[in-house]
Amino acid sequence: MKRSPALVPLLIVAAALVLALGPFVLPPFYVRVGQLMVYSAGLAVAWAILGGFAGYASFGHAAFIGVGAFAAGLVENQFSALAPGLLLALGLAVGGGACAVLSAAVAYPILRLRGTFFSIAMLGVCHVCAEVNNNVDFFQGSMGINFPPLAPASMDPADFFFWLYLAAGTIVMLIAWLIWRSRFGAGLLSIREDEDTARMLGVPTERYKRLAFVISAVLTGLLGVIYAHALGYITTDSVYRDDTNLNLIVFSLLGGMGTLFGPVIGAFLLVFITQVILGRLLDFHLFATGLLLVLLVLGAPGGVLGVVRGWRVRRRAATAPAE
Amino acid sequence: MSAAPILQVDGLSKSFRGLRAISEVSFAIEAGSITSIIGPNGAGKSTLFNLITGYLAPTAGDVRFRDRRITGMATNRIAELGVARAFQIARPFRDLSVFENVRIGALFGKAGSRDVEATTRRGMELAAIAHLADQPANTLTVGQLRHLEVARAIATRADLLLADEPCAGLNPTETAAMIEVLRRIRASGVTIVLVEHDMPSVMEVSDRLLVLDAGAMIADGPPHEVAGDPRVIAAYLGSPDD
Amino acid sequence: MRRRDVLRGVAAATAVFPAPAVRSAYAQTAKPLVIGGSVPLTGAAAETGLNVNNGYITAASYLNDVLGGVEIAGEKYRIELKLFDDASDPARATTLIQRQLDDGTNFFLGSFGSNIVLPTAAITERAKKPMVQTGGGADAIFTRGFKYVFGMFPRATRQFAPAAALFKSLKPAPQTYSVIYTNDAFSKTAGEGVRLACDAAGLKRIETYELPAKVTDVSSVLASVRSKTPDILVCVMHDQDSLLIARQMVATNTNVKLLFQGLGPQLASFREALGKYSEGLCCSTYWDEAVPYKDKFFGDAKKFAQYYRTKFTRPIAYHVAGAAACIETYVMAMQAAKSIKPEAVRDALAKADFETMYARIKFTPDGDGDALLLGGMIGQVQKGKLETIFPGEARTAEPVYPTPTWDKKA
Amino acid sequence: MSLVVQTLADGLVLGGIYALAAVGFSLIFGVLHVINLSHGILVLIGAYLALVTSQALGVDPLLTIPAVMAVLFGAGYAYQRLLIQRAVDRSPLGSMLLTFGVALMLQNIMIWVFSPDMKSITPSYAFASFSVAGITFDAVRVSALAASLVLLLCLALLLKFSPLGRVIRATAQQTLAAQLCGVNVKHVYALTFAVSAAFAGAAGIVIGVILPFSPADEALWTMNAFVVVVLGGVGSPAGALLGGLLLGIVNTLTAQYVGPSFPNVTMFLLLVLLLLVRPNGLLGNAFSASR
Repeated sequence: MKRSPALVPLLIVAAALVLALGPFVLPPFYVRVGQLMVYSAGLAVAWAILGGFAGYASFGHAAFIGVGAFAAGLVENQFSALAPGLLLALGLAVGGGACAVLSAAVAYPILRLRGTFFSIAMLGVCHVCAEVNNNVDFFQGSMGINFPPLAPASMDPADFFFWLYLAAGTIVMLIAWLIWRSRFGAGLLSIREDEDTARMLGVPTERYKRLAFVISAVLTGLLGVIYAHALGYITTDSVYRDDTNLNLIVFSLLGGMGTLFGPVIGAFLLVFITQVILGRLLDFHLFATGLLLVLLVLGAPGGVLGVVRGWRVRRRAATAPAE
Repeated sequence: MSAAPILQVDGLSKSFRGLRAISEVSFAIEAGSITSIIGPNGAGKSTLFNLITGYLAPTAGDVRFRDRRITGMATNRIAELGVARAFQIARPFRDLSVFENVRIGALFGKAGSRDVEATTRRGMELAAIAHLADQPANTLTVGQLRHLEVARAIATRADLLLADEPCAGLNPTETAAMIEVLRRIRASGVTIVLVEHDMPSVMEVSDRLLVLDAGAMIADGPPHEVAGDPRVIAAYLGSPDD
Repeated sequence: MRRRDVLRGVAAATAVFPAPAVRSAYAQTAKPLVIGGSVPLTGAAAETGLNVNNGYITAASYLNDVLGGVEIAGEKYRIELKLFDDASDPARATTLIQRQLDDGTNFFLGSFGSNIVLPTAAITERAKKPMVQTGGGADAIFTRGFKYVFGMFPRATRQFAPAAALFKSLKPAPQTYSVIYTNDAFSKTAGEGVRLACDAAGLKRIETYELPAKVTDVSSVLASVRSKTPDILVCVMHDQDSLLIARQMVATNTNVKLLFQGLGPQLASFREALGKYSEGLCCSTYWDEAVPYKDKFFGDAKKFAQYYRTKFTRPIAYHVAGAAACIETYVMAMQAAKSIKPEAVRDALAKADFETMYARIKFTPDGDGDALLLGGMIGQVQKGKLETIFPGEARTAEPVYPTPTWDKKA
Repeated sequence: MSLVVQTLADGLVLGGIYALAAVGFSLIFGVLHVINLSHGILVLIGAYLALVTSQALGVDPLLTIPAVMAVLFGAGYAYQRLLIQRAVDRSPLGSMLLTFGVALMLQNIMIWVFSPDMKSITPSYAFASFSVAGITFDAVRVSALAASLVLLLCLALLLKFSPLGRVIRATAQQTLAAQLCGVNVKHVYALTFAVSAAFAGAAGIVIGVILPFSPADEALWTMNAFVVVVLGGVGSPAGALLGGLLLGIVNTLTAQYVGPSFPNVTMFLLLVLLLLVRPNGLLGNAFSASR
């Protein structure tokens, strides 16, 4: 896991720069698929800060997409006279802030739950948020809410949002990397492995879990704000989606749970499979997603990175049989 | 060995639903010593450790570490003060390598500045597992896991190590190696409190024995004296032909 | 997986050109005319999505296989549908639509659900390709200044005007009403529309009940209705929720003088499930196969329904006709424009005033359906049949008011 | 006053049905420690099977219960042995996701076979009702409740007195000890799953009689079961009954006094709060704790 420390962020930025060329060479469809890939990867990494690093697999992170998006939309519509750039900044601040407040409030009680109890309680949190958002007229969840257009008139919104997602995704990735190699990250890892032992070794587990939860929620919320702008109009159903809740787990599972790059690989792969390969299938993709999930759990619980690691170990064993 | 005690336990009691697991236990541990707590199964040794490390809150009594009251403090705060514990049933971070396991101890543990890499190396060397650094923890043998447990605890730069039966289930060679490790750790300035069953190793390594029976302390003194104490023989060593 | 978001509201237009269909012998040589779009075949909106999908397919295959293609500006064209499942997911729908745009598709049909229709319409609008849709009624779609997006029914807040007009005309005049709606975008907007229209018509509102989007039990609402009984009870919600309410009303003997259910009684399956108890129930009927409109392709609504049944076993619903009318509207606009250039077709759509077996098609300058022509009619179940009681010109029977109590119907 | 009583009565009727719909989920959770997210699908399979057979044979849907239970018993056994057993020893997350994958596949298959439409079963007594002391009950709901209570009682007796029940309880409490005593744990797991599936199917029939259903409803019934189990405690019919009745009453009370669109909010709030306050349910955990 330990390579030259500066290499990873350089790699991330370089990869982002290469991807940024996408809209110049790819047909618009692939730019939109790219949007979804980068957005999903960002969400997957944000999720993994809590779910992969600390082992608290949330089944309700769509709550933060929704809360971020609606908070931003409600406030932006009050200040629609602002310039688009300022409006986005305002939306991000409000959306991120709302998620920070919500997650901080929820964190203390809910992080006392472990394992699947935590997962399901988060699903409950997501549904409570969705229902409140939908049923309290003030939040306009069932009527839907408009988002002012952001893209400059000269730019195709598809390209614009691709770059916006890419910038956001890169930042999320860099934040995740910083956490991964920090003392905080090591602490989260030890929490995932054995929380009681971690605490005994002096890891401030409660504080770390809460911090990871809030960071994860805020990053998810920020991506949700951008997502809502890309759609232009959202109802509760657009953002509080149970398939998002599921996909966030599948991304990590597919790429490699608890790794830094696994969620990204998983998100890229799954979006590519569902949008490009299965996109032309009519009514088959629920089945395909389900099958993929079953095969993953039974056949490759370590995900793509797990399989790769398995190969390496076996090859090493084959080349050094004398030991 | 006349400095202020590093650990002082005063009138410590713990009841589970009215059942007394520990009653009125008091003792003090000198800095730099190796003390063993012995007693028959169910005497309350592990409960005592759990009380000291903050896993359980006592019903009554006080625990002071370096003259600071740590009773009821969160486990991680106690660890930050410099108390570490090695479990009897090793609880490694299974998916991490030996190095990464020990590094967690070095990253956290006692408050204050440190050189993480050096501390990690030192912990592994003291526990004689430096050669296993890159192995995943889930490939180690039981004996190696015990060493890892101790290395990780030492890497916290603790001043007091509470080791729960480090020699249980080990063969004579492994036991000897473990005793050597404990000696080296003590030599590096760490105070050790052991819970141990293996009498020969206890007699060999300890400066002092504390004997618990049914939650109460029944003997305290140098190994040879205690071993001859009739109450201890009755309670713990059993009948002569055992 | 979320609550079903069945939008109601499809309107249709019908033009009274009883021109007989002309079969062509040149079907093989016809050029392809690609019309794309996504439909929700799985996920929350799947149920209605399938009806929309079938409507599109029925119209296209009739025009191709029975009529041998359509003639536009002297050229023969075969309609080639490219439909994909968007799984009721707006993000997925946008990539699917983009893929079709990249592939050179010039004309689009709508998905189902405003939260999907609007993001996809924004893409086609920017590409200056028309979209004719029957699945998005939210006001937001029609207030953004889109020029290329046309809806087959009035925007949500304008849809209840005809019913209020009916209530006003009843003798003896009803004094009070209560409204129940479910909490999804369309029903809620429609509920708002009911309140606006009925209050304006001088009726006194006793109570407003909001149900969750997915209803499982209405005992408590009905208990309240029994203690504060209105003359008219208006329910705006999906078919299955209407059925649940009707069944529980019968079972608990909750009576009102008139039960108006926005959706439900227009379905044969609904009337069968309720049996004799469906007598006297009123509903909006955007379309059924008895509507008197003429159609230059199918002939009339009945013939459309007959043809539909040769292709599908699924019971016909008004969304099927609305969807089919989208394609007919396209073809007639192209014929009027004498062109298949998107801009020209858009201009012809904006000027549309065609009769189809669905309704008379006419759009407002904002692109939504004309509130009078596409606002729907009102039906009442009389002797097991659904009769049209409003507007006057389409009336097949006089309204019955007050309706008998449940125990009298048994 | 009578409104309160009527609301409570409606809640209890609804609650009995919730209890039956949740008891299988509860049993699997208690014995296998698996959160079966395909539970709702099993419920729906029961409803669809009843629809098909009652129409084909022209019998009352409630009479199809034994046949449907038998089919689902077999299917449940195979499902556990062939799929879930392979994931059960890994992380709890793994087995949960496995069942989720199966739920998605089955939901898709249901859409193919039965279309995404709402279906409803209409028995002959669908519109009858009667009043007791001014409280109106509708006959379908009451007969559904009666069927639920009878089935719950049967399951309770089965667990308490039959040899199978004893083995299941023993395995739940002390898996290792049971294994040492010669219990074939895999077989017992599969039997438990089979029993759960059978009761889920029976619940589906009862639900089908009172409510319209469609393939997309599966998530609803899984969530309902989860809330019931959290309310009442894991693994016992009594817990499921308590949880179900509580949920039913909370639902109707919220609908009446807070607003008809709020039962879902209170239901999920209740779920989260209870997980926090009493992770083992109000009755405590009938079997051993789950990590």
